Amino acid sequence: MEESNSLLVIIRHAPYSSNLLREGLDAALVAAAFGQPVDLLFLGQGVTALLKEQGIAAPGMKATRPTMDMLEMYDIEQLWTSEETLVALNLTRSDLRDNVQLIEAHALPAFMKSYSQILNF
Amino acid sequence: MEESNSLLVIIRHAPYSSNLLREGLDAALVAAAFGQPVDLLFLGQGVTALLKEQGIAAPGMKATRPTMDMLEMYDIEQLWTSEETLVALNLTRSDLRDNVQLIEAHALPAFMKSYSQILNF
Amino acid sequence: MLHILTKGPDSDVARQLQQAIADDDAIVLIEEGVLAALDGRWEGWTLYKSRIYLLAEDVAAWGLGELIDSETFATVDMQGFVGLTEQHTQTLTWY
Amino acid sequence: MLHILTKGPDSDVARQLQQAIADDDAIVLIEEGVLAALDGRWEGWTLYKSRIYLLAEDVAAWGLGELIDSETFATVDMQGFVGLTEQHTQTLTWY
Amino acid sequence: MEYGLLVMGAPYTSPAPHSALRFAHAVLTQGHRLNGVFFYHEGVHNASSLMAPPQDELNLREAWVELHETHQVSLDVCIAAALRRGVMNEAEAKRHGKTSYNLEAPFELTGLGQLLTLQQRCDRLVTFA
Amino acid sequence: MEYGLLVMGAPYTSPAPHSALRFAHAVLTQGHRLNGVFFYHEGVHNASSLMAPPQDELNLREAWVELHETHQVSLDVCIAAALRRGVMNEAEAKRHGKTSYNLEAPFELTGLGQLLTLQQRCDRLVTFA
Repeated sequence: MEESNSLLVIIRHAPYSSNLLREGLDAALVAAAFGQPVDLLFLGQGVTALLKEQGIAAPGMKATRPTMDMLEMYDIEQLWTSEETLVALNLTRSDLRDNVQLIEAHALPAFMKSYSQILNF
Repeated sequence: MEESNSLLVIIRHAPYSSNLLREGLDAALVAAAFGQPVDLLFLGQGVTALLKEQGIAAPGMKATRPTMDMLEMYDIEQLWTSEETLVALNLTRSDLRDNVQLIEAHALPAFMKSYSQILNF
Repeated sequence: MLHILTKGPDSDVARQLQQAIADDDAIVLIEEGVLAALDGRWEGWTLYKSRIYLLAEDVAAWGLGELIDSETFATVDMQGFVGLTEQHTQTLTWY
Repeated sequence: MLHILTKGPDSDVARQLQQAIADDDAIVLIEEGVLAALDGRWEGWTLYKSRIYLLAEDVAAWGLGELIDSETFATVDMQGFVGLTEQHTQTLTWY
Repeated sequence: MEYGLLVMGAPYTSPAPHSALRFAHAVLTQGHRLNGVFFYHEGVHNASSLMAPPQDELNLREAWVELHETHQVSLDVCIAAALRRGVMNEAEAKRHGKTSYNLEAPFELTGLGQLLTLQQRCDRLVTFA
Repeated sequence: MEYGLLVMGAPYTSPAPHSALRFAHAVLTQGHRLNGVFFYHEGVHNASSLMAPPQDELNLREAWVELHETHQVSLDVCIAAALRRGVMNEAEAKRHGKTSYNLEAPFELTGLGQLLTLQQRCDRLVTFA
């Protein structure tokens, strides 16, 4: 991700708690459709979007899973979260989708600096 | 406050962080104008509305102080907060307006039960 | 009194709620509030676990269904939530 | 990187921010974020106090002007805030 | 029992209106009466007739209207909260010199007094925010 | 330097638009160029021409319009975020069979691509949310 226009989209909100997750994913998808290299970083409650079971929609609300599944089609294959995030919610790597990579504690600042652009949702 | 239609309005948001403080005070003022006995309880960041210095408006935003000052005109003279609230923000009683009364730790549940109606802002 | 908590256990509102719980009060966790089920250290569990209910539909929607041991948590569906509001003369939402 | 924190020190976003601070990053506290000035125990003060700035107009608006010792906190006005965004090639808002 | 609801979250931003709507239907299923819904704070956006969500998403306004038509639930919107957020009916639009408006019956613009009346008249007032 | 702003908070609900506006003026005072403001999420309500705050309060929409007129700052509103929240221009209103609308020039409905372009074109993109 050393390219000069690489974008990191940070998702910090849970699927049904606000529309921020959805609107963050939309920004990532549009960037990818424009050919911009995009990675996604899930922090805080945002990591619940990566739960294997995620996707059973709340009654009356649009499911998140179909959008999550669309990410691969747009070549957004790098989904990241941090060790601190999992510890805070008592989750383990095995609770999450297979294509999620873990950033070690204290490595987050350097990780973020490797992107030329960041959007924080 | 044993009257059967006494109302407690709880304010938990700071003056300029959202419109909830303002809209909570409006509800209290309307209730008082209708002759309903009303008390105000400030919890969490809401207590910053009681700071002596409060009222210098954020540039471009309406000041809170004039509304706070109107409370007395509507006979809302009982302004309450809790000891836990002050401790959490490192404030002391002397930082607050004169007409604020303190609820002791652990006395809050009984205090709240003495009202027949509550609105939580 | 029935307390409705809509935010996670780490939120400042979850701490405000704790000051307000009387001995005969109950608590329903809805929306983000169901995330408390992941946090065994949340004080609510030590202090009044027997009076806390999770809204089942939100547990499922938030993807927590298989992560938590349903034996150890009391859940209610929407009808059960209405039932709780019948039993308590007051409800108070913390958001 | 310049981090802009808009919520209080007790919020979950303040904890998220802490994971993300590099050694040469700075932090501006605006809106509710200025409440951190009341909380001496906030980890930010121990870890990187010399790189934290309070937005002066929000300190005044939130009524904190006389409560905090202006000698011990670095404040910036709006112009100074813009100056900080000039010095750092990236800014990131935590809300 | 008589129920009233206070809704303070906006559609497509907060889950509160969705929770409130599901709660409303459960109240009615249990045989209770739902007297009215009061929209305050950001909840006023539930009344906007200009809301146009994607077709695969619930239109919250229509869901409230259906609740009104099937169960005669009143839908009251705080006028002060609505006006400052850009929600107004035809009469208010005229008064403010606007040619457009975005609030129509069965939603009604009313004062906060209506919320207090609802709270006093109902056995239970439940807030979704 | 060239600046761009991303505004995601609604007027009279969040302090973000107020902070953004003050920041915008400071950017211009310092001699920088403010290229554009992009309104996303709840920020789309900044564009509503039906907003009618009390007279002693700043009308945020008018403040943005003045910024546009004095400094040629573009005011772009995400169309998807706007439509689901009830903010639309005359063309979208027609397309959705509505007779009213609440977004007019100088605000423009655009896609999210405009946000990414703004971020790439500017030296600094600052978010207020």
